[in-house]
Amino acid sequence: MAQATTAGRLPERGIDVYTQKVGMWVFLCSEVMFFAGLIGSYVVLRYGASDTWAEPGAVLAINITAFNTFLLICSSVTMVKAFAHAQAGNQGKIKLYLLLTTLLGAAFLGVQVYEYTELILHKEWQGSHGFTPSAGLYGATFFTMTGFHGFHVLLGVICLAWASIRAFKGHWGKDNTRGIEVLGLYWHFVDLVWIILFTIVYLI
Amino acid sequence: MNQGDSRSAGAADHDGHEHPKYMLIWLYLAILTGLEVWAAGLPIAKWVIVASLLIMAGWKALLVALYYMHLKFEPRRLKLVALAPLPAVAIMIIVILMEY
Amino acid sequence: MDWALPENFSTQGEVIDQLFYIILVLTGIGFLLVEGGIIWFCLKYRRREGRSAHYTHGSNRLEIVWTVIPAVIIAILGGYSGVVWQDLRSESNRPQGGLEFKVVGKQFEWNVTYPGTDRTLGTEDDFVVRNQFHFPADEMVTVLLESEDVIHSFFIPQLRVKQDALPGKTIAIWFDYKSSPSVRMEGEWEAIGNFQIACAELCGLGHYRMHAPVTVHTAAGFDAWLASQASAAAQ
Amino acid sequence: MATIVAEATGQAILHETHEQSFLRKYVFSTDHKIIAVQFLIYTLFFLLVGGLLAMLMRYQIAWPAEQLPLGGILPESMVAGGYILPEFFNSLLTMHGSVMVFLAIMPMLVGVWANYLIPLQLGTHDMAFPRLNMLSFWVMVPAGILTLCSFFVVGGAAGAGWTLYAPLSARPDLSGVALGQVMWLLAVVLVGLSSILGSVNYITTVINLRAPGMTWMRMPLTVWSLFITAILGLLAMPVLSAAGIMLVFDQTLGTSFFLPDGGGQPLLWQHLFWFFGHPEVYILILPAMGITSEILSVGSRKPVFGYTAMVWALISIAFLGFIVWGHHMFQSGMDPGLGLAFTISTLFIAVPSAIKTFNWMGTMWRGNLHFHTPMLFAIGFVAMFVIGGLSGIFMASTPVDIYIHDTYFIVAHIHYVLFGGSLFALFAGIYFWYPKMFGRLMNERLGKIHFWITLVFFNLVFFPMHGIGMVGMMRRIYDPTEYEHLANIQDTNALISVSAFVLFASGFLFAFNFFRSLKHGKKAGANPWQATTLEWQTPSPPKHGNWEEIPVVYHGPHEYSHPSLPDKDWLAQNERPDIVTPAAGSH
Ligand code: HEA
Ligand code: HEA
Ligand code: CUA
Ligand SMILES: [Cu+2]
Repeated sequence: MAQATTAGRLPERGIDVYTQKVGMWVFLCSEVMFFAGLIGSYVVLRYGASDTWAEPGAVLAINITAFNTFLLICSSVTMVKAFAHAQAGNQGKIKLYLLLTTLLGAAFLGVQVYEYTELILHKEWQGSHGFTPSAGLYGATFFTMTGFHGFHVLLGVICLAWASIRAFKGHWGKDNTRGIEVLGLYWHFVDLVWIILFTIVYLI
Repeated sequence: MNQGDSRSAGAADHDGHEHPKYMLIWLYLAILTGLEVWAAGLPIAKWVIVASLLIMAGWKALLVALYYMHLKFEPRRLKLVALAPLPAVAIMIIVILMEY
Repeated sequence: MDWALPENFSTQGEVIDQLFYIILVLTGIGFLLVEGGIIWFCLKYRRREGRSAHYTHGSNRLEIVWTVIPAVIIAILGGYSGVVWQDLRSESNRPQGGLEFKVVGKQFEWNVTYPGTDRTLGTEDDFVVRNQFHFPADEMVTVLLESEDVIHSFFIPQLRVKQDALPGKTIAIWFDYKSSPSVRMEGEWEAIGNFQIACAELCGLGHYRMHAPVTVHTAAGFDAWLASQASAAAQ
Repeated sequence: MATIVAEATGQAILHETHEQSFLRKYVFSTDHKIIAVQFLIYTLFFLLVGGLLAMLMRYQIAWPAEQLPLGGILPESMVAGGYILPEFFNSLLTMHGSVMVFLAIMPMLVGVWANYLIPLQLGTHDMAFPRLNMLSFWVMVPAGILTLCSFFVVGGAAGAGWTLYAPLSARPDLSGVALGQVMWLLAVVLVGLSSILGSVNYITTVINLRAPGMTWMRMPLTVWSLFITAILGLLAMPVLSAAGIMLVFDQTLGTSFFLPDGGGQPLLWQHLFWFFGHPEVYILILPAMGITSEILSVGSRKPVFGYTAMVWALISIAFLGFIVWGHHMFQSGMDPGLGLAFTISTLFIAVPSAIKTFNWMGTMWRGNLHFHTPMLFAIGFVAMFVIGGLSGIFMASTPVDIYIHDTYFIVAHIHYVLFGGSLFALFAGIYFWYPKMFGRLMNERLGKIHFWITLVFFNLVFFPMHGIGMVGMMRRIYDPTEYEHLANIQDTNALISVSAFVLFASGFLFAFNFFRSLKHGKKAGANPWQATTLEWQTPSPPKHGNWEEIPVVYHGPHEYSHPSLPDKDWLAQNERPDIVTPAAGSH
């Protein structure tokens, strides 16, 4: 343990990843725990009271959400495309893909709002009219989980809109890709969460 | 801000690797989603459906993380950061499930 | 000013107290070692002009010593605690066919369902007494704990019993009261012990006064009490 | 190229300083040092609030039949006819616990010291994300306001204990508290947000912004402990947020996550709360441990004994911290098999804790102990933390916990680790780094008086609680005289309360010293304690940007009394060790 005597080594080099990216990953770790809390509760509550859950498809519309899932997947690919073109410096393509991503995200939210209104206003559920957050554990968990995911999408769309505006001002380019990459990480994470939510909330 | 920040701006993340085939992954994800929807309605034992759905969902999640989030191409220490919460998640869910 | 565990009357209390004192001795040694060491070092190594500190970064041998010794103590203590715990609480050790009571906590009282003269719960002659718990000595009794509203905790200090009562769940605990040869019997029903059930879990503004008297009878006295109450309830 | 960029940003930060308005400089500042001071003032205020609540509570417990002096100034909903109402008492104990944990100790450990020390001790200009850092303070402000206001809404402040067990916490009809509970939860979600934003910053800074030569194993132990703490916060706080939000929905939207009537599960709340809660208590102790290690080393003029072991002990405490939460639920109706597993994992935390304890003693062993105030508090930390830790062993043993769960034995444990532990270390830290923060030393004589009063009266308050816990006095009771088995300990309760008042009063001595020394303290100079870590190698208080030039680190953090050093007994981390001959370093 002769720490005192080892003369200055080479500076240790962090982890060779720029700071904003590290920060985003660290932040995503906490997001993982947040959704794990929600999903864990969902699993336990459902396990403990499975009779209060409807068959998949009986209440929640699978087809619409499958389409919505598809929208989100598409937005993920447009997002990486935007990043790839930023690296290559294709100004036109950056604008195109960022805008597309924003629109796809917004479309996802639109479909979700439509889904919610349909459920709350028109769905028959356990004898009462309307499937709401207070409609038993099924409703409660459904709205909490998808709602918080939707909130994350909303934040993402706002940031994407801002990134798109910047794109039109020519902000991004070959030597300015970090913002897009970091935003992309967040966006893909939101997609990833949806992939899991879609499966356990709608399909199982 | 300083050393830590600036040093790696160049090399590692730009030309360290070929771009993964983003469109191919996209196709993959779309097909898996279709498969999931199809499998959910199959007239087979529920647990088989649940297991296969979970596998497919995990697979999709992995594809997104590895390729779209570039985790596959990141240095090992960043991978560690990304994996850090998973043990905690696993412990939490296993224990609260053990009650029932 | 009387800081001690209250006199214990149950079998499970004996092992609990024993374990308590074992830990007291172990931690007591640790306590003396550390506090003594600190005081000693403070006196011995206080600053003096001209003396300089001994330069060292530590010693791997010592690290191993003070990792392994506590680890061994802890492992033994953990193992023994586990064995005792299994004995006390594992479902497989629950007494079969003994006397059972249902105790339901509710803001802010304890309602006890007695098994009636047939000594089985869930039959016609069960009856409920509000805020009074009677049971016979020298017999393992089982309490099925429930709650109507929030979480309460069933606590009888002298019997070393404590268990939360959860709404929506029935939890079984079992314990006994061991009479000593020199008991004094009191009253018609041969009461030999008087305690209180305390509520040990915050349950609202009346939490502090959610207690109920506990009366332990001789076996015969309890039977007589049960019979009289059952007939009173039947009317 | 790398260094050029670095220097450029550094210069940029340095230059910013000149033309800044007061508002930008002191209120909406992004300078980590200013943010730390903001946190310090905020948390000292809430320490006072939490202490005040405790005093009211102590009065009620000791003299339940007496009228509260000056009780008339409080509204009828709290004190009626001079008597504290039971519902107000429940609010008092709940808010005492919550304010102390969430608004005083946690932000004081993390908000103040992580902010202040990480960039300084690692040798960088500022945090990785200064604006995020500012946000993490300003998010705390509404949390504090919500907490204070909740006392005055209909139904009063939250009253279900700081652990908020459902269903009591979820149903206003059963607890009598409606809005107060929701406000509490929102405040906690905000605290969680603040702590997550903070953690992201601290972790990223430690990972990526260390000065050249500052390898992992050359980081001061304070930074290590704050780094590990940030990881705990990052992974535990979001779970509380998620659970808290579900509880808010139960209260306001009519859901039933934790209500058995609608199929929900009360135990789920406990699992989620304690999954957060246990890592939380280690969030409250690890930085205290780091601070102690550092100050003991400075005060003993010796390197930290077993640095590597200390680091690994921190890591293993943190790791084990995630798998022991069930020890709070032994009597909750949880599966007994789980109880067994949790006993074992809990007890094993004693091992890394033992390593730390004995290494602290090793640090003092054959040292040259300077008993300045920070050192006294650091020694006090070790002495008091051990008592709290050892009482933890009783509770970790499931059978014993049957008896002592929810008694004052637990209250004694809580305060030995939180006050004797965290708060002692915080006092040590404040006395120690005050000169760096404000350029002047706090008064030594007053500091020493403060230490001795605190030590003596702290023990008079909390040691007897073990005793009354053994007698069987339950926690959270408004009137112990209700119970036959507690008849004999009312005099002890009175002793505790009187001592508590003195303890509280000693806080004002500290406050006086603190504020007086801002103006009248002795000028400190850059390095009043002759310490080795980087923060002491820059002027006190450091300028915006901390360094004209980023320091280069040549060796480990705590190099004191090296035999070959010519005329001083310490070697700063950025001093070239040329003078030190190789090999002499090992023992
Ligand atoms: C800073 C905060 C802090 C810290 C560090 C700890 C540390 C520990 N705690 Fe504590 N705990 C709390 C804060 C803390 N706790 C709080 C706030 C509560 C109450 C919550 C509530 O209900 O409101 C609580 C409650 C609590 C309970 C639940 C009790 C109950 O409600 O029934 C338990 C049970 O196991 C427990 C155990 C432990 C253990 C084993 C440790 C260990 O980490 C201690 C390890 C340290 C040592 C053991 C001392 C040093 C070692 C030696 C000198 C070596 C020699 C020793 C041996 C060989 C044994 N704690
Ligand atoms: C870090 C945490 C912390 C601290 C420091 C304290 C400090 C004190 N606590 Fe508390 N306590 C808890 C955390 C803490 N407590 C928790 C978590 C609970 C459980 C709650 C629950 O059950 O839900 C609890 C519960 C609790 C109870 C049990 C209540 C019950 O179950 O009925 C009691 C009873 O006596 C008590 C008493 C005290 C006393 C007398 C102090 C005294 O030490 C207070 C002394 C006063 C000060 C330390 C303030 C001095 C400072 C100043 C004057 C500031 C100076 C100001 C400036 C510079 C601006 N506390
Ligand atoms: Cu019932 Cu406390
Ligand atoms: Cu704990």
